[in-house]
Amino acid sequence: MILPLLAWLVLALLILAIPAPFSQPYVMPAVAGVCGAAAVAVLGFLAFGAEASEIVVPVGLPGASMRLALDGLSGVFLLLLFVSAGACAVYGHGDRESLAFFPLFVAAMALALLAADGFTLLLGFEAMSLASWAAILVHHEEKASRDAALLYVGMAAFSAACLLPALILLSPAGDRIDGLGFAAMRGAAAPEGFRGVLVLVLVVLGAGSKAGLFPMHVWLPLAHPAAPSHFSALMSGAMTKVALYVMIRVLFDLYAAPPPAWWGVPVIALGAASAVLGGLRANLEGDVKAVLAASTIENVGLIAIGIGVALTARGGDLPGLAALALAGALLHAVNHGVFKTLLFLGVGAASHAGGSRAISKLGGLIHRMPVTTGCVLAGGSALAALPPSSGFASEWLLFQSVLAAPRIGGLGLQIVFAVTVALMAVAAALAASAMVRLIGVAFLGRPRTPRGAVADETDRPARAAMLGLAGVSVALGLLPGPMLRLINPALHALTGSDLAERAGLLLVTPTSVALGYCAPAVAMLVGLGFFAALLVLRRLAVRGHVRGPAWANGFAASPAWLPFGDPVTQYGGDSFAQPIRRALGGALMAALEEVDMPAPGETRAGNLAIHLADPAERYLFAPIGRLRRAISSRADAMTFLSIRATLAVMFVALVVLLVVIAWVQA
Amino acid sequence: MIFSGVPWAVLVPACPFAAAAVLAMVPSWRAGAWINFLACGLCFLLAASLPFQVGIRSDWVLVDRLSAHMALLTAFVAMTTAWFSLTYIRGEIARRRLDRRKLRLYHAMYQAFLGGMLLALLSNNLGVAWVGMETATIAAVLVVGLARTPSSIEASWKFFLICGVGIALALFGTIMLYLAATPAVGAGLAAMSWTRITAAAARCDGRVLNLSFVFLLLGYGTKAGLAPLHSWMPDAHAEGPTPVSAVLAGSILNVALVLILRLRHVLSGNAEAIDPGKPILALGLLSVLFAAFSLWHRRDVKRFFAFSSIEQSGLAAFAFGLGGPGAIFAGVLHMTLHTLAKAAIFQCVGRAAQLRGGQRFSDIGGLVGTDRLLGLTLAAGIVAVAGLPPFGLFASEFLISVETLRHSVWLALPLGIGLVVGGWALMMRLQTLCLGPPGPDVRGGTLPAVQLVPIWLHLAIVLVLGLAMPAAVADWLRALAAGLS
Amino acid sequence: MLAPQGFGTFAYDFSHLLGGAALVLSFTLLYQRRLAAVIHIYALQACVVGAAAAWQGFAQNAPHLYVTALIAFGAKGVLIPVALHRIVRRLDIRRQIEPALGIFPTMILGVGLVGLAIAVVLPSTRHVQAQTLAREDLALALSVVLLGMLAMITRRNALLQVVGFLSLENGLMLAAVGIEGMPLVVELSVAVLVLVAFVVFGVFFFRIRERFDSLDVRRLDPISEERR
Amino acid sequence: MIPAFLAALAQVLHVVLMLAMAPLLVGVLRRVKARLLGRAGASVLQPFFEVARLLRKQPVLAHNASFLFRAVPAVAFAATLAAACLVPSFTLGMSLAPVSDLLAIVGLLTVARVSLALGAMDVGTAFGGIGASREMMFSTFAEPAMMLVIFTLALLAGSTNLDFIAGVLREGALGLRVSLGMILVACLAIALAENGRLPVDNPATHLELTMVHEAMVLEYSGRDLALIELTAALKLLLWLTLISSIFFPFGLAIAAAPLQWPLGLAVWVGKVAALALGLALFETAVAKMRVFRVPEFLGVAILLGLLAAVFLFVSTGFAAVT
Repeated sequence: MILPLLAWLVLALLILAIPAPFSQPYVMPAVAGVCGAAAVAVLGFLAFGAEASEIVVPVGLPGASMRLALDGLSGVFLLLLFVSAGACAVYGHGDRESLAFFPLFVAAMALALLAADGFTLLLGFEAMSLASWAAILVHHEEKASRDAALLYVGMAAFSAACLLPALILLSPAGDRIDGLGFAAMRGAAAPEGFRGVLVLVLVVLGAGSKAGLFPMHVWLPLAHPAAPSHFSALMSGAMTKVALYVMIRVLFDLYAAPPPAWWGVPVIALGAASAVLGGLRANLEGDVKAVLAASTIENVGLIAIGIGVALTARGGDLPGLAALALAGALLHAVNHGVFKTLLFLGVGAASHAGGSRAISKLGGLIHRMPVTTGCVLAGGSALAALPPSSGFASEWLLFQSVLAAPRIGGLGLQIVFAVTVALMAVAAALAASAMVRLIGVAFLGRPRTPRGAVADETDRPARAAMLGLAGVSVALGLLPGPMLRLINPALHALTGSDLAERAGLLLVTPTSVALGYCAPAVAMLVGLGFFAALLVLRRLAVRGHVRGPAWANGFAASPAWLPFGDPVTQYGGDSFAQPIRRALGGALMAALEEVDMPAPGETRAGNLAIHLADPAERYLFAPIGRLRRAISSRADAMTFLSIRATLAVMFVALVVLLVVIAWVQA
Repeated sequence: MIFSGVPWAVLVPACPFAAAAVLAMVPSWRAGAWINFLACGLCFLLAASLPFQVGIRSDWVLVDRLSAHMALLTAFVAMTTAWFSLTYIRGEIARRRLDRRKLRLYHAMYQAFLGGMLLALLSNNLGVAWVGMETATIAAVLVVGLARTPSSIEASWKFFLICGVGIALALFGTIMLYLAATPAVGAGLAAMSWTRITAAAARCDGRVLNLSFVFLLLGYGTKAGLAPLHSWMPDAHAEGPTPVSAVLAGSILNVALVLILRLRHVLSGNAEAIDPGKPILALGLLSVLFAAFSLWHRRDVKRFFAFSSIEQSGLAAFAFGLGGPGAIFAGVLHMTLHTLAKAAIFQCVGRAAQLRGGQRFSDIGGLVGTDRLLGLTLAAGIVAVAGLPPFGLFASEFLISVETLRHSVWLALPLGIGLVVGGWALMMRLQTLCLGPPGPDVRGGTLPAVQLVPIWLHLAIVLVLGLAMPAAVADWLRALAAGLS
Repeated sequence: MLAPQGFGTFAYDFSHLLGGAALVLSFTLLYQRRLAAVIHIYALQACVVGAAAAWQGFAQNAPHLYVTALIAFGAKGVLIPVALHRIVRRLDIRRQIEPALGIFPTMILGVGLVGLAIAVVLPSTRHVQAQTLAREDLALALSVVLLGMLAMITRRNALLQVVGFLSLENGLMLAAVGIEGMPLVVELSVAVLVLVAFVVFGVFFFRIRERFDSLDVRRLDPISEERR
Repeated sequence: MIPAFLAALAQVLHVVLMLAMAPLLVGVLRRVKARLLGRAGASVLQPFFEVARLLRKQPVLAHNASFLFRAVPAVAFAATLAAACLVPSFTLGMSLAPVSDLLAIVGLLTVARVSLALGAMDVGTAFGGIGASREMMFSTFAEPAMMLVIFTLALLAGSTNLDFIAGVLREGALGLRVSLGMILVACLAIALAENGRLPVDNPATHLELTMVHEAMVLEYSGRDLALIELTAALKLLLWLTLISSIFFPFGLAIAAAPLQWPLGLAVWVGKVAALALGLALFETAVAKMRVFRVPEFLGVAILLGLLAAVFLFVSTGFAAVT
């Protein structure tokens, strides 16, 4: 009943894309409405048992029909999608440039999530990539946008080229054109040995490159900043999750047999690498949206770790642990989806108002944009996994699953888990640092430009969207239990176990023993402490305060011609990053500081240039690019031949074929 | 009457030939252009009746699903291109690249080209099919060299010599095929008939079949632009007038592929003969890879799309090499959709090149900035050819991939590399062509939207056939594929 | 009439002889360094093919082959060589041929190709009992075709390429007439003649003087020299 | 009913004692250090006087200090206090024991740290930035070490609940283990870094280029500073209590048995005093290290944590421990 409704709503989105190019003002509100309705429907579906269902739609692959299905897993991701998309639509109500692509983007993602056959899945997946590619190109006059879009679309093609074979390997052979139905895959014997491993590799590469898993993550910090904010929000918040959904769907559902336990290890390894590298890059990027994109890499890495642990546990026949790990992954996916959307919207608003995306050109926005800053703080606390935010709840679950994972056994695996724990902690700390840097430099302190000093708070709908998302994020943080209840049907279907008795309204426990994490209690403690402190201060301490120039260890107050103080004396993005860059950047990002210090007496300005290189770019993409160029040149040399040489090629081909024939027949 | 017993289908190739004769005599280029278009329209209407005549298989005429399908497609593309040509030549006249005398030759040869292709498609006789290919080649050569610039002469001479050798080899292969068939169906015309040979394939001389296969594959493979026999294609496409590039890009490749497909069907029916799939598949794969990597370094738009045609043609050949109803279904679908999409692209490129006065990427870059509609249409066309949704080539490439993996995991790797590298290059050039700021000294100008209507028609068909193919068409294609495997 | 089948019959031997003559002429073509002589040899080869067609017409009792013979004699033996001579004069083409591959290696290659042709054709046609005649004739025809191609690629001269193509086409005709009862031979030979005529016409039409060896990307696509 | 009441009573007592003892601990520490250096030193009650003095002063806010700046001391204090509530001091089984999750405690401490760092950034001075950025860098290395400690403890006890872990360890069922020794050393290193003690940071310095924690709170004054000082003291006590209840769990009372409380209290005070003495001795003996040596220092802690886990795996074959 809900599935046909969703199908109609997706169709409605597609139809909304038709008037969109003509800049109709009603499109975005309508999209928001559709998303809202769909979110409510999915919420109802999940709350009332999540009975899986499937329908057939009479379009699709030539000679076959499209199949759509809705179950617990797709429900979770659909819920996230529609909540984020609804908020983004409200936020982007004034958008005229990329209007047509927004409903298409949402519809494509919904299609990918609703797909019950390989063709529909890939159709949605690729359409989603294409729509977001178009959104990146909204500012196609800028070369950076075009370059990012090109890398982006290439990675999208790569990911489709990996996912398709994986799905084909899973589907049973048959002569009929059937679009690789999922039901048939579940019924078929899972490919074993080499072909099974191939499925794993292809899915990790295919879904990973779309999700931003190391080493296929290089496009995120380039592509996300280039798109309009509500697009980047959706790309980071929802689109990467669609890719993770595909990974989960294939590895846990379509691959029918429990895989060998070691399958999880590469996923965990890539996840850990992404988490650390993403966290590090989030500390080094100079573009506020790139910071968030890098942090998406980090969070995707964490989710991938959860998926990997669940996979290992599934192979080790520990359904309870698998459910715990997958619950952590799914909850973090949802939480990250919400708070990252929120952060992108907030940061987008800030960079729009402040006139720059460069972190070191913003600053002091908290005074002019208190609501935005407040929302960013709410999102940022989740990003930094501060209790009792939503980010902490899900990372807590992920940590619990990894802490319990050594039960699976095997010294090698156990050491992997130990290292993973350490790396997750590094990632979490890096995320906190990145959050402090982002908020501290871009929103706090003094304005660095005149534009920043007169920045205006965003308009009312945008604020409403951000406040709504912040509310959702806070609610998810305070009540992770109910959200886990919504995730339960998916867990049950995928692992055979669930968190039913472990996810209470208030308390979430990793095992059935009643010891665990109680977000409301933590929140209450902090709240009590906070108000107690205020109360005590009010009673015992002297009231009021005095304003004066900043102390700064006795530095002089800023001169009159620099009403905001000399902005250069503030810590900027690069300066804040310096300790971490020195400690970790050299090894992981080939960070290089180039100091140009004028000799004493010289009047020119000194300069400090920082060079960074992502290892994936240096060791993977650059060599592949060189290889491609070399092959292209060779192919050119083979093509632009003289007539005589061309004839010689024909002649050789003829002779070779004749020799082969003669040889075969002899 | 003298024509009683001769099927109507004969009129389909006869119409363009008659038109060619008339056009050779009409001095006015304006009238010629209209006659050209009307003749193509008539030809298309005649071809539209072909699906209802399926089953004719005399010694001379063969109307089965494959030939009817391809003939209809060819006639359709020829018709829309003729419509495009109506306004295109006006621009060329204005730019003094063509004059009245040349246009007379151009129109006549356009029809002769079309007639040759239709002849090759609808003939049941190997020899006549060969003559059709030869006619089409000669006509195309004459048109490609029309501009008389040194580069166009070089291109057409290269085209001619290479394809001349190609069709000479094909003739040798035809003779061999006849020789192979005689033990099974006896001497005489019967041994030159596709249907008879196919029916009696099992009793043919397998070893001679092998020999004929080698020659026909290389001969027609040259026309299909399969690597390493493809080097004439980029030059011919780049130098010829755009309408011819548009038709050349799709149709002549298709005709050659259809002949190879029929040959494959014959050989696969014979136990003694080698497996015809492997060589076809190898050439197809080589073409895909070759073209995919070659796409990256191109500076000339039409040459670029010629390479893309090589890639797509190679992909279709690859599918035919795989064999089986699914793969042939996918291959024919791919061929069909690619023809439509590529013709649309060439029409766009032709318009853009006329607007901008050059056909290099540096001339056309940033099309959306000056002519939004044309730029977006071209972008849609490139997206279609790159095999991205929502266009139909996504579906056909999907099906080909499915068949490939069912066939062999290892084949999928090079194919995947080729498709990704090629698609990436296409998207890169999409961004150069359509997006970004237009160059500083670029001529502006926009096109009346009505001129884009046939292009939209093409793209709409590509869209509908890929995502919502009517059941009747799907059944038709499925029966077509089943009949060939 | 004479029975066309079997070894040792006159019909077989004579057609074999003619085929052999064509092959020898092909080798001469490879060997020859002077343009005028090359054209003469081509004319001679065309006449041999014409004779073969006529003989087959007689032996197979297929009068239509006489037409083919006539085409071979008239068009290829006389008209085309004359036209080629005129082109040489008119376009002032250098008379000396510049081989891309030495004569000796070319000959070795040629011998290898003949060996390949025989290796491919003879076992191939073992089963075609009814057409023993075709067997060796076909090997000879294939050799002529391959040698024609070899001639095209071992010479730098554009006109020599054309003559190589023409010789290749002689091989085709040799094959076509050698097969008993092949229909449409006349029609096909006419069609081939058209092709050939266009090639020759093209040389004249396009004023292709010396060579097109420089036909590569550097001349067609000047910008691509400054590739990134 | 009565056990719940006792648990609540213990909890309240615990909080009050933590708050009361925190400044005292700082006073004692300073006094001991002064004595070790041959100075007389101030009274052990000096921190109380300082807090009282600061509470009487109005804070001076920079012109561009935002609401965030003003909220930070209270937030940091509240988070630290919340964490302190969860650490068992003299007794196990307090009211909040079921939620006294180690990860939550670490998280709450992170809240305090992050809020201080944000407060440091708010005024937009170079000192705030230098302190905040260094503090965040330290935590990048301290957190993995801490997480490995928790990992090892969770492996041993089967839970991350601090109360539960302390209970298991108190029973002594696990015996003395090499792993425990290793994580104790790691834990001490982390505690030094977290509390800004020598050799990582010098709580007494006001030399700009070397300070970390003090740089962060440079802009605070008056009652805000009082709260921050109190927070720092509370945090130190929290860490010492944490270490004592995990690694030296003997003498811990049970909340339901109030007769054990006095002994528990005495033992707790003793343990904390011993640890404070050790800290004072250590701090007197070492010099502050360069900022970029700190990652190496904490890297050793990480390695120790990792080694502890591996030792545990090897020594137990592990599967049985769960």
